[in-house]
Amino acid sequence: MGLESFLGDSIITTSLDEIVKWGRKNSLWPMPFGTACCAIEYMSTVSSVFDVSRFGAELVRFSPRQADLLIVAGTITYKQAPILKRIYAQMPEPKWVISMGACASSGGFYDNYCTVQGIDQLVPVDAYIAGCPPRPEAVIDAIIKIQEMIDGQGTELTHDRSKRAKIYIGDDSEMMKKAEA
Amino acid sequence: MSTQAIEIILVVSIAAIIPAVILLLSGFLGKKTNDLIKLSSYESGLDKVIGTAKERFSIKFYLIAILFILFDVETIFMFPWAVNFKTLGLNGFIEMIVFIVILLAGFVYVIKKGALKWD
Amino acid sequence: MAHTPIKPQELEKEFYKDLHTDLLFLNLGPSHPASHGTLRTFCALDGETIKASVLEIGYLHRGFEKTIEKKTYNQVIPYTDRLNYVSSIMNNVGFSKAVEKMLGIQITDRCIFIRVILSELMRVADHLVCIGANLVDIGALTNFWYLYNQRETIYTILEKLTGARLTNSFTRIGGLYRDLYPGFEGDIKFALKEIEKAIMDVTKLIKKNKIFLERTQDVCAVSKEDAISFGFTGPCLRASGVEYDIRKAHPYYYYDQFDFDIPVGQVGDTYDRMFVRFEEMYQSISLIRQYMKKLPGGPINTDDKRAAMPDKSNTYNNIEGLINHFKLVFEGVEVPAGEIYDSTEVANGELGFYIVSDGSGTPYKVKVRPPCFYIFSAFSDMIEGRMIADAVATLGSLNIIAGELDR
Amino acid sequence: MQDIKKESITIAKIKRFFPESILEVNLADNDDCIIIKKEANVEVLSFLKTDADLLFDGLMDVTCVDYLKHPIKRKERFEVVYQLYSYSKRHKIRIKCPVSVKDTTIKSVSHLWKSANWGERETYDMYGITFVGHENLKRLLTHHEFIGHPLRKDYPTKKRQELSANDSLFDQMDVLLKKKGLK
Repeated sequence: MGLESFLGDSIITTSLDEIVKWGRKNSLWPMPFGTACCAIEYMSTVSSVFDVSRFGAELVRFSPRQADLLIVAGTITYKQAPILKRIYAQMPEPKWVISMGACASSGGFYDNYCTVQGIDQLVPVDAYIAGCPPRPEAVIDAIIKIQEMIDGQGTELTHDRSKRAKIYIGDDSEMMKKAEA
Repeated sequence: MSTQAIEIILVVSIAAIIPAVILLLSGFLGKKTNDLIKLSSYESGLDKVIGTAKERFSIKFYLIAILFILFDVETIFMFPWAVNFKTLGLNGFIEMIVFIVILLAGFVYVIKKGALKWD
Repeated sequence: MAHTPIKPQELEKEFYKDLHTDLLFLNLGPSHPASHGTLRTFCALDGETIKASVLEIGYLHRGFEKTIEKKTYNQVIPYTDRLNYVSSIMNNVGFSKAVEKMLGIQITDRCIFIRVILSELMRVADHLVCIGANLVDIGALTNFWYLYNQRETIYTILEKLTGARLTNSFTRIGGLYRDLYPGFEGDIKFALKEIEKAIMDVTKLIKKNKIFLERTQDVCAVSKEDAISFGFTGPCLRASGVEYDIRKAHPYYYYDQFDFDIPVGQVGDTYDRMFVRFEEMYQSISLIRQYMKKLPGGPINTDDKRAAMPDKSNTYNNIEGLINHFKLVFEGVEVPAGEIYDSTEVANGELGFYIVSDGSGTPYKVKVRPPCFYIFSAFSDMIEGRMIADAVATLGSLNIIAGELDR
Repeated sequence: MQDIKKESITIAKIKRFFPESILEVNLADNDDCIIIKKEANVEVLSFLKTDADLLFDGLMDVTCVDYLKHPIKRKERFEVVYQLYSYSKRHKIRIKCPVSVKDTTIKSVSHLWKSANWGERETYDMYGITFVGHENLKRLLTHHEFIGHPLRKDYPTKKRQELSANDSLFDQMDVLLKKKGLK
């Protein structure tokens, strides 16, 4: 460790991965895909009593272009499914998905003709939160889990993630043909 | 090269380098997935976008923009005057008042002409 | 042909005449901050003015009616929580009141008083979120924190009482889930004081704020006739000047014995809709205090065999209590075949339940008459010819809750 | 009993003006209901709306009931239900029109009340009752590629149907723009 001793103690050296992980972990910009009761509970998480800004996830972005954490809060019906898929596809890498509440995770107690039984049929999900609606502490716990995931994975992991996402979005070959036509 | 010139060059170069580094760095580190859906325009989650951004819209937007630039530049000219207000003394003050009155006349003309009337 | 000189004013008309502009089609779509998640307004814009708009709902249609066809009446109550999930106890009270009227059950006074206290508390909570979110849409973010924090004080009370913050299925057919906890009066007094302070702060902030007045006065006004023809009820109808409140028109649960008045607006614009809600919060707070003063003692569940569970001593000691308990749990409350339409005044308006029963323990059909379904159907007429910013401000003031809209 | 006497004005008036189209009347405490023939629904409802004593200016709800599995057998399978309320007279009435499964059509009343527009669209979406004369009878709650009518008793609860792409709504917008002369 010749370099650090030479530089004295006011300068620390670290690897690029660590800095990138530290940056991504502490500034997760959430996009709240709020449809139902969980969205109201998400509003409690964001507001000043439970204050998610202690974990850096407070700047709520409503456009997928500027978000890197998609929080699906509420029931996703079959009419909403293409929209959720498109919003997930339009988010830049690296991106994570939290499925908040029983309805998003498994369809909840709406087991009928129009409710998607769990959004993992549509988009790859990183963290599930149980509860109907889950308490704000549970939402913050999920965000912490995502932060631990970021710590665990290397930055190069995002490559295979995008391949995994392609299975869900479906190959866009027919889209390409339509575009050229 | 007087020390002042060096300082100015230093400030300008740092001000240029830092944003460039930040913007380009994220380009290298992040993994890009450029499939067709990703690059399609964001229309609140819907796929069919009707028309392009180059539709013809009313001229009053252009009028408001030009008027804003005009009076914005006027305020920019006031800054150097305000900085050395004391040294310029009274005649500096009178010249600036004349400058302002001329532009005020222009502003009254614009209001009378109704360029700011919106609907 | 004598060339008639064009006067300067006409010159402009000549100039603008052939300068046509194209329509820009924009989706204030389902995933949009101003559309509260699941409403879609497809508008044709000329510059910023909305020339025509088409609405699409159904993004949160979760099949409420189809799912509860196989649930017993008491199992339906958690589903009614998720209709208007911002004030869920009011839906429970509405549904159980309709079923009790069908069964002809008389519930105890204490149960009525607790139901009214909690309904009025939920009306205040609903208005807090509606006004807070509406002010966020207009841009006044600080008010959202002031108002939303008071909703947290209400959450703490509900948590202690019902165990859940938001979806507290508190009523049962013929009674309540449990009685009030001992320190309830103190908590309610403290909460009401806090809420009044917060409302005072927010009204002081916005009452004389030029931007707020400019953004909300005479914006998307709804005339009396239109409001009635579209089936408006609740604060949006009263803002248009029609004085109709079910608590006064058809009093239920002793509303006629307590004095409260109904705020009525004149113009029916966004400003009226918001201040009718502010005024209603004061009325509800005074109502809660009056009801708390006269809260009677006694049991909270009716002793009618058809709906209320026998108390534990009966269940274990004699066979009738056991059978009664067993039948109530298994087959549920048996409602004789017939139908009813019964409505209560919830935060958004008249929440009606049209229940058809077939004699078994499960309802044959429950049609919910959601107040914000008919209010939103008027939205495209309201925003025509106005700017997008007005449309966003108005959408907030209508308080459209998707769970109740799409059921 | 003052309450019953006031209600009977509505029923007495209908009995006097439309005796032949009334099938059944059942009175309940502040919840009266009249079953009329479906052919007469527009006349009776417009009479209820315009008559000076009745003034039912609010159509609160439009729905339909499917009596396929109901223990009490009925002549027709469906029954369209109109829940009316008068803001000025403060009384309410429910009008029901039986509709047979062979010919599930009924005349639309969306020209009388604006709230009927969405009420009828939802009833069409859920039960398949076509309202003749409705200017925009499209599905309202389910997505536009949905086949069948979910709230019918013979539709299985868990039969799910995917949606490939959202409705562009351009057909509705076209009609609207032509009506406004902007197209």
